[in-house]
Amino acid sequence: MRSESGTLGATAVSPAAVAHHEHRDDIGSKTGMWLFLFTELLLFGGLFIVYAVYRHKYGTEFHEAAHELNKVMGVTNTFVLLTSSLTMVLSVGALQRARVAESLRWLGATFGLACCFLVIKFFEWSAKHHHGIWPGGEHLHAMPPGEGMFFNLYFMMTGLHGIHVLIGMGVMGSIAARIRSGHVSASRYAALEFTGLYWHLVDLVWIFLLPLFYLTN
Amino acid sequence: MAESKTGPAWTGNYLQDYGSRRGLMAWLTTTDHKRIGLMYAAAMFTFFAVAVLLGLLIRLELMNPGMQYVTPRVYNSLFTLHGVIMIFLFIVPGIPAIFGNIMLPLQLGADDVSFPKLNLASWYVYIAGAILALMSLFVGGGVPDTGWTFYAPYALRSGSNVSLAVFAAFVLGFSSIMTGMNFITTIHRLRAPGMGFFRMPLFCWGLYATSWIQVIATPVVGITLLLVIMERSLGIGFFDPARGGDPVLYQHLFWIYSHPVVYVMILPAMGVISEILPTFAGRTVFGYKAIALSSMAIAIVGYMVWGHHMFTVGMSDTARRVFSILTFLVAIPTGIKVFNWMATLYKGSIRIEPPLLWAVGFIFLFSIGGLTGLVNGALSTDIHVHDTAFVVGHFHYTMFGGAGVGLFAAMHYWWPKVFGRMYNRKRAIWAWGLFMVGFNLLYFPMLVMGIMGMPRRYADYLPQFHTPHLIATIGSWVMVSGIIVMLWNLIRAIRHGAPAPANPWEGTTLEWQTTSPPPQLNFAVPPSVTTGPYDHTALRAAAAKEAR
Amino acid sequence: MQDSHTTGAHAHPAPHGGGHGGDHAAHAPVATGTFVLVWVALLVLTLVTVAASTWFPGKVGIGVAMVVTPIKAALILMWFMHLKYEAMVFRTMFLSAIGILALVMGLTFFDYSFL
Amino acid sequence: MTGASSYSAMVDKTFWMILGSSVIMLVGITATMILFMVKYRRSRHPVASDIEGSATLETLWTVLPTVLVMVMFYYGWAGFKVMRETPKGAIPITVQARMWSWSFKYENGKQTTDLYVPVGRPVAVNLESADVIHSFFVPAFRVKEDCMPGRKNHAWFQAEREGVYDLMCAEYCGDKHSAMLAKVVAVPADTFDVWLERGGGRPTGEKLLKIKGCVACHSSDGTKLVGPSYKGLFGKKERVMTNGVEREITVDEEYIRRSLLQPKADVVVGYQPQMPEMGNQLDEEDIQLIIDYIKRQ
Repeated sequence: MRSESGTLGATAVSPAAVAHHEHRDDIGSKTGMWLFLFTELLLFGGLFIVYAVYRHKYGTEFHEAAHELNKVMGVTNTFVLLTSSLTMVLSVGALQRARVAESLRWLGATFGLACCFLVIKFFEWSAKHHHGIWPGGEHLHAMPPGEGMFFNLYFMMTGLHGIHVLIGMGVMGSIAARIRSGHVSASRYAALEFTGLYWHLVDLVWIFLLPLFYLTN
Repeated sequence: MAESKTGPAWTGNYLQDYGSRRGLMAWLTTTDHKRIGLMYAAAMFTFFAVAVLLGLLIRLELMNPGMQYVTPRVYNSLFTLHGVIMIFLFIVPGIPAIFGNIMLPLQLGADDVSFPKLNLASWYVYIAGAILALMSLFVGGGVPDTGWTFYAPYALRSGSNVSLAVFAAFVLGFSSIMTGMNFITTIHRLRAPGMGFFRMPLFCWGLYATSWIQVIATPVVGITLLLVIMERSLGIGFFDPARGGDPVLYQHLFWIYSHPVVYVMILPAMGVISEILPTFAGRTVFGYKAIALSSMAIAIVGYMVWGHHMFTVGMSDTARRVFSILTFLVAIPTGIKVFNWMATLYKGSIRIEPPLLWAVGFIFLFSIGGLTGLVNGALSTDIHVHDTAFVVGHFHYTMFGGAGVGLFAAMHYWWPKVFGRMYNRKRAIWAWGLFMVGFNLLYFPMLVMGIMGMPRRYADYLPQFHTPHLIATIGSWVMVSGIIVMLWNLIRAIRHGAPAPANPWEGTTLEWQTTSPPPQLNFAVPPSVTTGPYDHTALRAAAAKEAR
Repeated sequence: MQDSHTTGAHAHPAPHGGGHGGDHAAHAPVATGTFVLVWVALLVLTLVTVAASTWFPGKVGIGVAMVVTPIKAALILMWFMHLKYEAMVFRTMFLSAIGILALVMGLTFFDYSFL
Repeated sequence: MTGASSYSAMVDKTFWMILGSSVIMLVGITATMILFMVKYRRSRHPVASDIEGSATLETLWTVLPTVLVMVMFYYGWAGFKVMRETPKGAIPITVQARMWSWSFKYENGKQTTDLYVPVGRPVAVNLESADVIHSFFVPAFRVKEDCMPGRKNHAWFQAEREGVYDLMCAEYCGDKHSAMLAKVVAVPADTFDVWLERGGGRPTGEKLLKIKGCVACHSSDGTKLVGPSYKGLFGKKERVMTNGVEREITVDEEYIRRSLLQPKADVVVGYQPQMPEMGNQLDEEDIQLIIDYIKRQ
């Protein structure tokens, strides 16, 4: 609860005056950003509920099906994403300290790691696709219901996650341009900070996907 | 947003154009929360009119047994459309999108919401969703016929255009989320100096609780609807028993959102009632904290009761018991509100004006809705009335008698503020009377025939249900004539009404401290707050001074 | 509510949406070393999970994953996402959102566990 | 509407208890509001008194409703408990629901389209669905439970009085949802035993089509319903869609069998792929009987 009352009540602000006084509310923006992150969490949350229910129903089939996934690729990708989270916070830290070039370098590294993640994901998916395992595919369709469910969940959840990685990369690109042009800087770095928050969320989701799919045997 | 409000020392009100753009363009590009609210109103009442018409057609077909005017397939599409439009396009955005947008910043003493551009974007997303919903009527396999609930596996098998309708609902969800995010941030950040959380008007509390539900619950239905689309296009089988999926899981996911969302519809309406009663009783509200916190309690407990929609689907008996007891818990904070409202009238100095009549009408109709809900909460009785006309009656008593009437009450309360004009009082009271009579004629027979065993979503029925159906159909005509008189009276007032003073009802919240209609930046002098929201002392002193 | 950061001074006029950084939200940058330490912890914890699932497949492996994964999530949330340095209100909001999700998932299992 | 099952009185008691307290509350709330609005209207009571609240009252109207709703919960639960505990020795009947008809299968293989039950003996219904969700609803017995594909739902009841009662589908299931009706015929127990013995054995092809609800969508007189008519069907050339490709086939035994088991394989042009797969409802002998019947049309 707030007890002190502000001083603005005493000073009349005319519309014209407001127009010239640009006002920022960074805590407000951050509140909005976190609320957005909650919606993302709950979006994946729905899929986690589906996963939990079918894991409960088809425990053995899930274990069987998980053998088909490439654990090495899954773990490698985890390392890639965790490292990209590190480079992301370092980029924010560098910009806070007004080291623009360094910040851009770390951001570039994050972007590169995201690419790396997607490339590995691509090989993984195409290997599955090669064996006829993809949503609507012949082989997947012929599997026992529980195993089919596992792979459909795998594609839905990693697919939705992959889309988030792509979006994150797009945002990083535009932020890099805005850092270069000086619109995002040491005195106004919130945009980069929020990109970071989003990116860590993508990482956070993946941290849960790893044991749910790759380490389920 | 500040740029669009330039203009050297502008003194007009927000309804007049300002800046470089004029006319329609000025509206379509505005970030003014009041204009956005009115844009929502225009779009939503268009859809409301369509859905009312569909409802009239449903009632007409059901007036007599046998099929008279439409085929069963068309009938099924009629109730699906009626539900989809009323729920997703009218009553979910409902009060928050119109009066939340217009009144929240005014009541907080702010000059706009936290994210004005996002606010405009959410209107466009709403329109995009609406266009998609309309497209689903004309392209592809025909008008959806699944009911607004899109239950699997019927929704997976139906040859009609389910995917597009589902996608429309998905898109509309984003609009809802954006509005919710905006309101939460606004409430946290933009309250006037001196306005702590517990000095906030109760309408803002209602919106705060609502916004949290929108933000937390909507994504769940978003992903569920996406899965339905994936299921229809790729056959992923999550809800298809033929592929090992579980149709009950769809219902769980659907109601995890769709039960809390009935509180999205009702909480802002309860907020409106909590504004109107103290104003027309001329006294402070009874039990401010109880009303405010019961909104939060309803929002939280509301998350835990979705299973009562599923008492006959074959859930485990344990789950049925758990959800039954939780359902009864949600009745308690609702009761607290009603009792506090009644106590607010006690020893007041009451003026009977149209907004108060609508508020009292709300309490009456919503009480019937809430009390019939107890029958649905108790296990053995719900088994009998589940999926019958009783549920339809109960639902309309809560949602239309509650959320809808709450919206009408808000319109009569804030119309003078929004448009700066008074409507005809006598005509407004007539419209209210017609509506109340018609409403009960329409929906009470549904309760009766539901108990008799009339299932819902029936295009045709057995002869024993004829009398209640006939009464309900006649009631629908009376009720709609009430709505028409009401809307005509209000719309006429925009041009022909007498100019409204800044505070026609002697209200105490901040929106009454600015002019009617308000200027673009809401307040010539930004207000600060030193008392609770319903403190009538200053108004009484002023009146006494005038009397002397 | 415990929204101590909301002060009257912010209440007027409206701020802009989106990303401007600035003095209001600023806190001293966290030392790079801290982040590197968190990162190392995350890698190690991942290896622990993988090792557990490889050498002790079944209950132990899953149990380890169920304990370690939330810890990793907490590390990311508290340090990388700065929740540790933010106002109480952010942590409260986050816990509420996660709490609701957990609650909903738990209630769903009143059906599936007792079928 | 009077109940006719062993537990209907119990359900009704709960119902009247809830309804009674609801009416008392509604009348109380409404009367109080009207009283206040008359008594404290401005002309009679010009100066309002600000009463901020009362901890006593808040507690009172929190605790009392809590007690009241918990009593309601208890009664609802108690009645429900009875409804869920099938008595030993109940007569098992399998209810098969499909778009848009009912059939009932007794232990001895007898199948009917109306549900015959003995008065005074418990009946356990196993609820099955061939396609989408349906709901088994007999208002007079206060019983309702969904026929949920993929779940084995069950319910039980015991008819207390002789009579013919309505059975309806309560879960929306498509075009003819409101026509998915049947009767429950409650007869004296000894009559039921005689009736059950008499009708054992395999139904004819024509009867099968009726029992399995085929006639809801396929006529025998050439009328075009949801699906093609049986009249003159055998040996006819039809254009069908196979995997999205249109081709012409001749209706022979093989085609009829495929239509029953994999109805979506070849869908006759001009019709929707709505037919359920009948494999779990018909055995090979049933299929042969149906083919023979169609040949004769």
